[in-house]
Amino acid sequence: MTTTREVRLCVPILARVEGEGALDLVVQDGRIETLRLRIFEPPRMFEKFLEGREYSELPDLVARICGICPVAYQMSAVQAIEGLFGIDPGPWVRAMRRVFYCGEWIQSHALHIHWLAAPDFLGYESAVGMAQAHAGVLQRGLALQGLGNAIIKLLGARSVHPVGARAGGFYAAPPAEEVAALRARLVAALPDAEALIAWAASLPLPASDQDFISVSLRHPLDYPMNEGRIVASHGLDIPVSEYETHFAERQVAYSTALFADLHGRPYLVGPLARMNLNADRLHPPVRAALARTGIVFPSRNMFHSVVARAAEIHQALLEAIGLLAGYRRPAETAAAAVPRSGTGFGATEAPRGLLWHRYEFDDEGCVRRARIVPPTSQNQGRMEEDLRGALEALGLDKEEEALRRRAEMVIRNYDPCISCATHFLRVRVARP
Amino acid sequence: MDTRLRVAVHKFSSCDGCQLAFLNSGADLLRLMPRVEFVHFAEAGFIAPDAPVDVAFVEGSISTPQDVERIERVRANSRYLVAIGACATAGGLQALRNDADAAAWMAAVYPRPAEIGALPVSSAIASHVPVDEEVWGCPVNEWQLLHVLQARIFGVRPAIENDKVCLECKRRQAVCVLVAQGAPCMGPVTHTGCGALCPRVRRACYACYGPAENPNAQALAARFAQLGLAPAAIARRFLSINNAAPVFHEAGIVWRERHDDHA
Amino acid sequence: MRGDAMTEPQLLHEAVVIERIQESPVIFTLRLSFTDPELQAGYRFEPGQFNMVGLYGVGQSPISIVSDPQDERLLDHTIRGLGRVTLGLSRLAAGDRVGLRGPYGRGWPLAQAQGRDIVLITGGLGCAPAVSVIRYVLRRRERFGYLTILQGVKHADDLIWRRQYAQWSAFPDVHVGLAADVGAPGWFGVVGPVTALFDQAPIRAGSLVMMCGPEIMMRVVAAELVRRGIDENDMWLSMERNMHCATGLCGHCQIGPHFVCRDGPVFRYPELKALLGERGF
Amino acid sequence: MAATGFLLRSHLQDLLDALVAVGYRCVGPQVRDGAVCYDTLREAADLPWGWRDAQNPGTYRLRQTGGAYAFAWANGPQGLKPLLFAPRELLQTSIRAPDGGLRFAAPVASVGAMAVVGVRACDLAALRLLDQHFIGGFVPDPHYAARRADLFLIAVHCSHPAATCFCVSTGDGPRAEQGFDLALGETEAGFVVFAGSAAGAGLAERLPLRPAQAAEEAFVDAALADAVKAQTRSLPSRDLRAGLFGNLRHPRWEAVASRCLSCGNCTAVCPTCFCHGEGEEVAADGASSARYRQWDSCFTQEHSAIHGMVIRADTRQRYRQWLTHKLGSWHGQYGRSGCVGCGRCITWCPVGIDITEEAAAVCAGTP
Ligand SMILES: Cc1cc2nc3c(=O)[nH]c(=O)nc-3n(C[C@H](O)[C@H](O)[C@H](O)COP(=O)(O)OP(=O)(O)OC[C@H]3O[C@@H](n4cnc5c(N)ncnc54)[C@H](O)[C@@H]3O)c2cc1C
Ligand code: SF4
Ligand code: SF4
Ligand code: SF4
Repeated sequence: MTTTREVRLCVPILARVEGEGALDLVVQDGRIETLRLRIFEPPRMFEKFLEGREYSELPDLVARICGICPVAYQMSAVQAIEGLFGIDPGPWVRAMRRVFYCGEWIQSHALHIHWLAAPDFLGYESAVGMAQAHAGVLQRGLALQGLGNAIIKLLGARSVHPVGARAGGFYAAPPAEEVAALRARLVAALPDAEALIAWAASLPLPASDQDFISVSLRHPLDYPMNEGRIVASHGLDIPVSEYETHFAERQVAYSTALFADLHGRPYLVGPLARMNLNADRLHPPVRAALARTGIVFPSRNMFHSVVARAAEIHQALLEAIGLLAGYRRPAETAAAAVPRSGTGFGATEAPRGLLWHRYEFDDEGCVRRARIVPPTSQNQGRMEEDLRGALEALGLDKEEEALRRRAEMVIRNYDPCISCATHFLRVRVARP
Repeated sequence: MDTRLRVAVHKFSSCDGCQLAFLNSGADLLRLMPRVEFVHFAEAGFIAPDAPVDVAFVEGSISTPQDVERIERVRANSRYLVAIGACATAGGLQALRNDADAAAWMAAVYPRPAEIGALPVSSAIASHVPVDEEVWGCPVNEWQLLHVLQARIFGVRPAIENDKVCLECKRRQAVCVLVAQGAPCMGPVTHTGCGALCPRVRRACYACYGPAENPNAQALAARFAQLGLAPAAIARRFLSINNAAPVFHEAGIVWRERHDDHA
Repeated sequence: MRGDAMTEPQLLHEAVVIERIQESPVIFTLRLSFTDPELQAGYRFEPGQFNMVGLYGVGQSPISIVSDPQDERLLDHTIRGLGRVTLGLSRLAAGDRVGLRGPYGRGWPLAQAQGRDIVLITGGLGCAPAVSVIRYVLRRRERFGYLTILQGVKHADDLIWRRQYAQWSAFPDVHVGLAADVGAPGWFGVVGPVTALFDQAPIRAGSLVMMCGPEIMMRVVAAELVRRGIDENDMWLSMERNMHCATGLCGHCQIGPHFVCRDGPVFRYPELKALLGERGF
Repeated sequence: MAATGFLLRSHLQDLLDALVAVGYRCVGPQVRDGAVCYDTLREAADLPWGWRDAQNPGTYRLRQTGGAYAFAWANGPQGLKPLLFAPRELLQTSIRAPDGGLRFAAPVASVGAMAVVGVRACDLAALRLLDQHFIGGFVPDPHYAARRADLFLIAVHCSHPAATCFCVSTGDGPRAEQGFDLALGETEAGFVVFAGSAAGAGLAERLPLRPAQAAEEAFVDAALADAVKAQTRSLPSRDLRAGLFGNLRHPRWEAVASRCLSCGNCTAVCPTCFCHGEGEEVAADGASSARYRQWDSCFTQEHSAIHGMVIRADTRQRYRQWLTHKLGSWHGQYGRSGCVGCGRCITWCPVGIDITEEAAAVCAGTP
């Protein structure tokens, strides 16, 4: 007797760059027959309508690709512009950009850990449901999220689609009093960040041992964020401009998002990949806090992503505190830009991982062609691979509900530009 | 009896930045919870897309045949429908494709464009179903959304100011970037609500909050020309985040044609 | 109240809804009383003056006081539920609280009207400020001459308070005339503008005229009355303008040099003649 | 007015210190974001030394000349208005008890004594008008009154009017004639000091003044005479009621409306415009609500909206309201025109509409 058990996990609203998604899972004879992470949000075709726009508009336009990590889009774009135009924005701008980016990491990671991931591990449907039993944890998370937003606002005026950044630097510099006041709040939040690492490590994270390739930026001195070379755990080490020679995107029939491969293989980007490749660049207090958890990076447990996120919040706080020490308002907040034709490349570490941009400009500084490879697209293949392994490890004979829960948890663990949407997974079982 | 306001948050084609305002309002959101019940809000973990609600917030533009059906269901299930953000009120930045050859664009992005189902235009919610309130902005902010929620809790329409950015710019004592720098600021035709963020960081407003009431787009465009902006650059000022808002669209097309005439 | 108003001119005081009366599908009356008995006892006003009624969390609206000044217990406000505040107010029930401040403005010239005929001309969806005059006069019948009440509406169906009009017309020395621009089956009044009622109405020289309604109507009526020998100085108009502070500060209610909240809402016709009907003022 | 003495440039800080010593917070002009703005002033060195402005309809530019003067510029974007009539102000809080009971409080922010340095004659005239509006009416405004009560004004005779200025024509400048505590006439070496009130004379006594020389006073007079001559703009008359209200259908209203953005910048920078709107903000838990007021303008829709209609729906009507009120109805309300000739509405109009030009066009031919 053959039983066809079709489990269809439907995700009608996956809020992310590439948009809505669903998971098709067909289990037959105890084997995964089909496993497809489908992304079907109508394409917004950003790459096309960037054509003809002037370089100065790019930071504002690309921000609109993603409301969760607009800073990352802005920073990759300005890097591409400045690289081509030969602009050196100088140390003040470099420092403030890192601060700006720290804000985004803190807000995005805090949001993911508390609103999206925690309910999974603690057995709730939503963070609001946790509000009573875990009031302290939630308050702490919201406070950190708020701090991240405050950092972005300091330099960008608002946290979603901030308006402060431009090619060459920033439109304005915040007053020293404001900076000092915010820095004091950051210092005061350090114990919370340390506690968060311990708390994340204490969550009942499922065991998992997988072999995967980690890809991230790497910088000679810093934990990677705004600049560096692209490296991979199996030995790749290339400048940003060579991304396309090693990584390829392909279209699959069931998704509007393109899948990216490294030398034909899926790979991981994001906090765990960064941590696996750059743990040696962490600030000592973060390393110490991690050491106390007993979790060692590089790690082969995908669920250690949540610990990596907590560690990156701590790292970003320390980083911002350091960079804002002795802050002085500069005479100039941006270097002048003189357009040049040619191709510019930019890659930064968005909260969810490597975000790669390439633009061709004409003499007037208008975009002729654009290509943007967001992190979620790069993680898609890895997610399918992980799902396959995770569900098999769980046991395909398990109840649909258990399969669904585990599948959601796995997908959400990648924070695929709002893994929240995977709360939406619905199981439809068809029996012939 | 549960007297809480039943609320849904729906997403269509968008960047997610508008609904994020709920999650970014942090402790204030929790303080509202005794009076508000999120029935459907995927990002926060509440799933019931077809449940009846008092207020539905709709983010994103309509851009597929499925969207058209889904927004009808949302409308049928909600007593008060609020379109939030530039995508939902004007079709969003992605409405730039409305004036372009969408098929050619698809072909340029996707190797096999036929497999991607999309309408040729990206359009506002109000062009498909009646909308009770539009909250403009790209993105809308926490304050705006909480205000709408509060008003609905009190059973009244929200009080949405519709002045221009300029007035708020002056209230905040920012120095006018148009007058003092000659920057092509869109503030004089743009809907208030952001807090005049751009002029306050010494840059020209780029109209992310859409057209204000009684805007004189042509007079402002003429002023930009005096400031030395080329027709194509003027056209781009209008054909940006809210390109499909009729006033902006019209002004943008006029200046784009002027550019084409020169070219 | 006055002394208080000098130091904290905009401070609301708590009042309680004693009774709520539905007058028509959209019109209702809130009978209010300050919860502070001293405040209630000391409160004085004149017909035609108004209060600012504050709905908690929503806002404030200027609303005329329609109760009788001698009634020391209750302050009646008859309200059309239209927008944010007034629709919100329409949901209140007995026992609910509101904020109240006032009275503000210049009321009807009832002192000057003593001993004279009064002609009351109203237009549109029921005119609350005029009701206060009717009640005032009917309770002090001996002090005033003939009372003529002329009401015009756009469409016959717009007429509310049919019963009240019938009751009022039953009083001695009262004339009620009703006109609708567009009639309807069963319409018992005149079809035409409110001026069509003038021939049947006892509008005698020396009458004091009080008007409330759309400005175009008031302008036409005033011109017609001048033709019929009424002195311009004997015509009084109640005006409506956007109003926020009611204390002459916010600037919204200006008509030329006049602040409606302070100099009005009741004006002598010559004060407004030049701008009445001039669109944009 | 006889000079009280002369303050050397190097002693200007003593003036600020003396003010602080008697309990004032000093506010003075400083260069910020490309304009001369009033801000808290701690050091005399932070004044706009050497800065000159160039103002024209719709443009304002500053340049550093390296010159020795601190006040050789005409007014920046704002006068005293925002310091007294705050752009946004909390008026009242309502607290709702669980049983539905309401309690109201109308706090008046305590602001402390403030001294403003560098005030021009036009702004002093504007202040007198604001005083009439906010404290001379039948219900004085406690917020304005609180700030006004402890205000110490140090005027500067205006020696460098902008091309947009026309205070001579309105009779309000350039010499500060009244309404100040101290007035300064700037020279190379320092300032001729005039006391305009007992408080001003009292403060002068705390300063290291020496007697002013006749040549110094003459220099100040000559600079003022030059300032008068430098003004090229003017209004047709100080009372334009007949000209404006007699021409309500003039085609010029339509013409100006085609250029006007209806953005309200003119009203926001005008030192005498007082319109404001009120709104309510409920706390997240719903237990309290704040009523605040903020600057509004006759150029907004809300300004004239009554339910179901907007009295001034189009720009022609809004611009006409502004001009007929400012230059016309003010006479009925406050006994004079509402314009003090500061020229701000001309400079800070994004499209450079010129009130003097519009008034002249509408009133042309009316005596
Ligand atoms: C002196 C005076 C006396 C009045 N007396 C009565 C009365 O007895 N009964 C009655 O039903 N109505 C009366 N009105 C009209 C009443 O004030 C408005 O209908 C009411 O303010 C509309 O407010 P809303 O919030 O419901 O409407 P919305 O349309 O939501 O208006 C929003 C805001 O605009 C302002 N506004 C709108 N319409 C008016 C208006 N007509 N007058 C002043 N401000 C307005 C108010 O600040 C209001 O809160 C009077 C108006 C005035 C000026
Ligand atoms: S900077 Fe822009 S928004 Fe501000 S007043 Fe000037 S034109 Fe208006
Ligand atoms: S673009 Fe305009 S509307 Fe948008 S944030 Fe900037 S100032 Fe505000
Ligand atoms: S109307 Fe213009 S010139 Fe006159 S006082 Fe106001 S801003 Fe100054």
